[in-house]
Amino acid sequence: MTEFQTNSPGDFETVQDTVWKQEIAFIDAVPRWLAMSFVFVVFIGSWQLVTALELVSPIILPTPMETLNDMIFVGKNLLTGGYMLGALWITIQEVIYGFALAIAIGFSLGVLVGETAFGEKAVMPYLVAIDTMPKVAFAPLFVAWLGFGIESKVALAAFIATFPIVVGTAAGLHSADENARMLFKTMGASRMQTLIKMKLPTGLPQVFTGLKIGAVGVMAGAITGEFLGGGKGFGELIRVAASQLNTPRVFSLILYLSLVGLAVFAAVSWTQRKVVFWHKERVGAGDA
Amino acid sequence: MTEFQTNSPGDFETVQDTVWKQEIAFIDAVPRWLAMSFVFVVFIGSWQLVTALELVSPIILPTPMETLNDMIFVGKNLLTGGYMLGALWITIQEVIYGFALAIAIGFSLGVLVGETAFGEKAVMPYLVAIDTMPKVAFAPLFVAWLGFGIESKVALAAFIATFPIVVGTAAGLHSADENARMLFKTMGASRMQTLIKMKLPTGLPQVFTGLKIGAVGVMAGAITGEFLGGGKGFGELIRVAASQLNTPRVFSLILYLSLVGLAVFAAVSWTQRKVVFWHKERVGAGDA
Amino acid sequence: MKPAVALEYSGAPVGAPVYDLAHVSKTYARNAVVALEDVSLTLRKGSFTSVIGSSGCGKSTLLKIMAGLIPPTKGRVVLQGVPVTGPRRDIGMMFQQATLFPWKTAVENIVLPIEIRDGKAAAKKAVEKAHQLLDVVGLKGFENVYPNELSGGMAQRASICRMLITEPAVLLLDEPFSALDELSRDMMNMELQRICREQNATAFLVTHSIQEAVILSDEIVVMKPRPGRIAEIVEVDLPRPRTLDMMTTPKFGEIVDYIRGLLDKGEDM
Amino acid sequence: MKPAVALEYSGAPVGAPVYDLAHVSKTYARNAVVALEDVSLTLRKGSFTSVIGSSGCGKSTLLKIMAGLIPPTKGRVVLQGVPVTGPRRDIGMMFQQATLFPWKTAVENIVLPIEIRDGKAAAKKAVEKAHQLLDVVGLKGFENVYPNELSGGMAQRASICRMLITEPAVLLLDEPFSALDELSRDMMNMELQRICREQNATAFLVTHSIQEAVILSDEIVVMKPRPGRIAEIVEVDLPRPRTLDMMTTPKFGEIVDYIRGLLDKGEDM
Amino acid sequence: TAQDLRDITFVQPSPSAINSFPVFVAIGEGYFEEEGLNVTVEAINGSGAVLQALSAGQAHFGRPGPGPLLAARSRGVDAVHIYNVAARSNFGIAVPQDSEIQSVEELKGKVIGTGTADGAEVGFARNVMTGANMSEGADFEFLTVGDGGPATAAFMNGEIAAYSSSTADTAILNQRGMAVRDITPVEFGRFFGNGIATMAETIENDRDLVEAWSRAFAKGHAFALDDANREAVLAHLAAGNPQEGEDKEFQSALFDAVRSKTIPTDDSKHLGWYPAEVWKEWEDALVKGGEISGPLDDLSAAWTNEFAEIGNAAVGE
Ligand SMILES: Nc1ncnc2c1ncn2[C@@H]1O[C@H](COP(=O)(O)OP(=O)(O)OP(=O)(O)O)[C@@H](O)[C@H]1O
Ligand SMILES: Nc1ncnc2c1ncn2[C@@H]1O[C@H](COP(=O)(O)OP(=O)(O)OP(=O)(O)O)[C@@H](O)[C@H]1O
Ligand SMILES: [Mg+2]
Ligand SMILES: [Mg+2]
Repeated sequence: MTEFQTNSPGDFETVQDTVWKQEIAFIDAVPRWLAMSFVFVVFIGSWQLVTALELVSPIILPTPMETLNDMIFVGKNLLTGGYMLGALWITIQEVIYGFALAIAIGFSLGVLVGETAFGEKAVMPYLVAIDTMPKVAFAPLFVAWLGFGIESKVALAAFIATFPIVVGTAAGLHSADENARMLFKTMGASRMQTLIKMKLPTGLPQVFTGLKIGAVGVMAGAITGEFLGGGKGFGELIRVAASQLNTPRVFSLILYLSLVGLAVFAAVSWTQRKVVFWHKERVGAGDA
Repeated sequence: MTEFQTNSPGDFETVQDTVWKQEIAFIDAVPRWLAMSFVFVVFIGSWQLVTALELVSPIILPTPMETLNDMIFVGKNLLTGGYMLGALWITIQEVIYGFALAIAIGFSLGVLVGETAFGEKAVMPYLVAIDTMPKVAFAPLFVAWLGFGIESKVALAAFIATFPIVVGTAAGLHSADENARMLFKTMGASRMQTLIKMKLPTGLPQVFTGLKIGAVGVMAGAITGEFLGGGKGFGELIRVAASQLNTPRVFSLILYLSLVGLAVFAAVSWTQRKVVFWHKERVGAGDA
Repeated sequence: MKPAVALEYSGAPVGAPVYDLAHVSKTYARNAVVALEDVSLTLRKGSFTSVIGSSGCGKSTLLKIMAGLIPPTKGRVVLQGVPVTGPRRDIGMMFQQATLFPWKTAVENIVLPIEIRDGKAAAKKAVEKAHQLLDVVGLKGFENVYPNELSGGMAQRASICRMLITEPAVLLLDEPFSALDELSRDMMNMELQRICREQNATAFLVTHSIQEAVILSDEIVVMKPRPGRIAEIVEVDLPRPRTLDMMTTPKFGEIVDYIRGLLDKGEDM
Repeated sequence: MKPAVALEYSGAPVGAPVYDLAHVSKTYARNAVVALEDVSLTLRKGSFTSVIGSSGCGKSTLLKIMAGLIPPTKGRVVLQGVPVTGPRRDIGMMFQQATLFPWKTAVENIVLPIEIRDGKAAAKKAVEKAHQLLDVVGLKGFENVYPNELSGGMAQRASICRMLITEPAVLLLDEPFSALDELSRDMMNMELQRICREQNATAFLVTHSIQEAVILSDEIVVMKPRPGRIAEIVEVDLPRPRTLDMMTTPKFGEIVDYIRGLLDKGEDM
Repeated sequence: TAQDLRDITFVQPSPSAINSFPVFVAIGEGYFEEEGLNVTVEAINGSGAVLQALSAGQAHFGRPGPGPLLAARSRGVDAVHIYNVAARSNFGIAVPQDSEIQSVEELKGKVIGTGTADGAEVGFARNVMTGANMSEGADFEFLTVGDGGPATAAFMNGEIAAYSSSTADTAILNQRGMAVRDITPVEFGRFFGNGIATMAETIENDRDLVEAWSRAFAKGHAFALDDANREAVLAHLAAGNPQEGEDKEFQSALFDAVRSKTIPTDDSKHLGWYPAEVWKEWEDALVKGGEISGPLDDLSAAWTNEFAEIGNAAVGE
């Protein structure tokens, strides 16, 4: 039998309130800015250390300082509407269009795969097979058909981002439970209605997992596209800088690029919070 | 008020059984081999058409026949233990180790991100930022630290496959419902116990979504690693063939590679079915 | 099967047969549990039938088979002269677990069947009716609340509203009032009776409350477990409409006791 | 608050106070619903207290506050002389929704609290006891079945076993028997009484069945809704141990009627 | 015996064995072994990566282009070219066979495609165009089209009029039925291309190694230049890259194209010899193109002919 704590009762007659708050573990209580700064400092610190100890050649890894200086340079160019801004804008367009395309295709295929046995049995294996293939093989095809404009990069970006969305959507459609399915059957819902009004909302958390991974993939896809199929985007600037062994520039460019990636990811996360409002994402022990 | 069907009752006195089966829509009833063959035929058919109409240069897209011939050649080499077999084996090793590493790291980070506010607020943004960065920038670092052996490719493969696993795991940890959380609290479960015995099992479907996407990513990562960091794997063969515009070879090699990808993906799917046995993945209208 | 001869009988349901079950059996393939064995049953138009039986004796299974949600292993199920071989629109069903969708408010959940049957516009028009139904079940003021802010009993009551909104001709109810207090339950029983009479609906109710079964039903199907079979079908000859004060009449007590007796025996069977 | 003077009183709980609630209020921030207002209550060691009140009057909320799962907005909760400011191990709680984990069999679900408290080895040893408990609740033969193969009432009974296995000193039960038939319910009531007596446990039971409340309790807390408050605390002076045939005694009927009266009034308050 | 051999890594910027044929011939003929070296070849992605691998100490020798080497030097990486492999430049500007364009002057107002692997061909093309008195932007445009497939696509879509690429790429296009014609004026052959490089540190601390390497390499080079050895050479290349050796005709044609560019323009000089004045020209071109920010402090430290001489001396033996 569970042992009682030994304080004698009655001691608390005078206690007025035992209103309490969910205990929040230290690790969860750290404010965001502090936590981020901490990681930042650790990050930059080790980077500085690696370069200061000359563990690695400066043409492989620049120092944080060099990178910062170059970021200021690049930043100025961007702010004053220099050529880099144009390049960044091209890449941003590729990312946006690519993501939109990936969402449209990935979602449709995800529904096909998640909803029909045909999709699951016959389409999915091909999707997996295609997605494991190195994209270099397709870059020439995209270029041949779509040219060197942003179209071919959009296609490649979408290509890479599609698969996670397919997997997420398909998994989401499987997550509805027995009761909900039965309920929809008794309501005489058509397959389409069951899909749209029940399975999809239920599966949204999984769909968003796919979208988040896709959001990051689309960035990689656009840059890969620019590497393989040329063009005038940010990836091209990176490539040129890399071929010139201008590593501070390479790093400063990719840091700017990662801000774009963060923005896309943040947009997806924000949408998720708005759309899946009933599914409170709760973190840590301090959840009530 | 719902209208009744108009058959007069009593007609069915003689009916013995109305044992029925879940109606399976045509699209779900097609047997796997037929469905796969159908997609295959459509696939190869359009491919054949594109090449037959010379919509694209043979240097960019070989004909299915050329590719098949080359696949036979490559197949022979593989079966007779030729140089390609060695290369394939290297790549398979990279994929296996890379995936294992990605699972270990991705899962740990996923738990950190999904379980602690610190992870979510401070670590995740950095993961997103790093993952959006083009991997080319890191390939030299990996080579510098890990050399030309499979280690550097394993690292890059793991790098690419980690992120989906992080996102999947973190999302999975958020999927436990209020009741289960409260139940664990009343049982006096520690945070660790709640994590391991409740949140993780509950979140497994999402974890597997991440693993599936990662399984495909790890393949791409290993090949990217070989493209950028040398080595003697299958990616190297593809690169040689591509640089020589030997497109039938490129396509036949990547088709073989995609079989490896399929195998990895299938292994993950199989594991999911075994591990998440209570979460029947049901497809189509024919679910009971 | 012993008929309910012990009770004077008057006022059996006289409508045309609506449901006709003959020799229905169900074995769950997964664990080879025989949930139902040779269940035969006829429900007549406008009648109210209750099922009572110990936990696990196959009541929910029976309802699901009648609703065409799961196929029987053997036997015949005919509804309105048409064999049941899948879910049917002319049925309103309420499940044992109240399943409200968390992304919809109470009212949105309630008009969902209308939305599915007749589209969004119709659903919009049905909001007024949903409000009325919520009012009837005592949930006025909770129209726009999301399900996770409702108590257990409130969620159950909202589910009832969802079933009622389409005014189905046949109601299948699986312990619809289990989370309600006696008072609300009595009130809901009377409302249910009123609605069934108004719409001349045929009702089939799973319950664990003998009182509830007796006050509502024309016939009570008493089941015994393992495998689930019908022990007896008891006819309740209390006059219609039933009122709550009938519960204090000796006849009511008699029937209740008779059924309790059947259930007691069922345990050893 | 009118005391239960109408009833002769004899046999109040005499143990030391275990739970002490004073002026507990709870307002849900999200929708500003006042779920509880100024609830004061003392539970004594070994006593059995029931809460009864209409659906949505705050019973589940009260239990969650007592269990330290959600904080009160105002007021004091002291358990065993220690303020409750979070979940406590000395409590066994059963929720209104039976939450069994689908990846564990019935027995595995039941020994889970042991596994969490004392580790895998202890859980393994507790399997024997889990079997006994399953037997007590009539689930012999379903030990290794997964939850989705159980009926509603079976799942509820398995949850009860899970709560009982740690032999907690304080039991908080939220409508634990709502999905059970009367017979099983009566049987479970007697088992619960036996277990509480054996372990000298303090029990706090939410129920909608006045009969159940009366047969089990030393005190019955009658609540009225919106906001949830205590209408009256009725003491039940039936001798211990209670037996099922006490339910037919006039005194039992008197108390039941008295409480029904309180609840009826509660509706208009 | 094999155990006593020293393991040496050589990195090349592209996967083809033919582009680094002297190495494979030297391996195949056992020249390295004679010097006590066991050479492993790694193919990575472009000259930049080659220099990164060298500076990281992951490789002992590499075959970067002169442009990237100067860029690396300008960033404080003391890499040194010790053997001029592509003495006659391994770059060229090509147009489709049936194109009306006959000379670089006619490229005015056109778009010139450039590859992606190296970045060196851009510098080369700029040199050529500057030589024809044209400047980027005003008179012509560069468009990065990547190598192989995309370049072909660019030609076929008419998106580019000419393609600045490596000799090998041009040969490959021809072999694959995309007939192209090199219109680079002969004098630009002086802009030598990729050569063998190592770190100054290696030269200083491990001089014996560099000498041993150079001897074996030069012997391999000389062996391959002798037509009598053709069969053996192709066999060595196929051993180094079996896939490349599968199509004999293709391999042979590619080898010819590459080999022809390795013979010094000034035939009075030995194999691997570097002309100092062209280094200066390269530097100017890079400064003009912005690849490096200004002239190097000591351009002459970027290369040495010393080891090529030692190598050539060994050939005679
Ligand atoms: N998580 C929540 N957020 C907001 N409001 C809530 C929440 N939980 C309960 N409520 C509200 O608090 C009130 C009391 O709910 P509670 O669940 O305590 O009722 P109850 O007495 O247990 O009812 P029942 O008998 O139906 O289970 C209700 O009005 C309900 O709408
Ligand atoms: N999906 C299932 N798979 C396997 N067995 C099942 C399944 N559903 C129910 N059973 C079994 O069938 C029997 C009847 O279950 P059912 O749910 O019909 O009982 P019930 O009468 O509704 O019980 P309760 O009153 O507890 O809800 C039980 O023994 C149960 O274990
Ligand atoms: Mg049931
Ligand atoms: Mg409740």
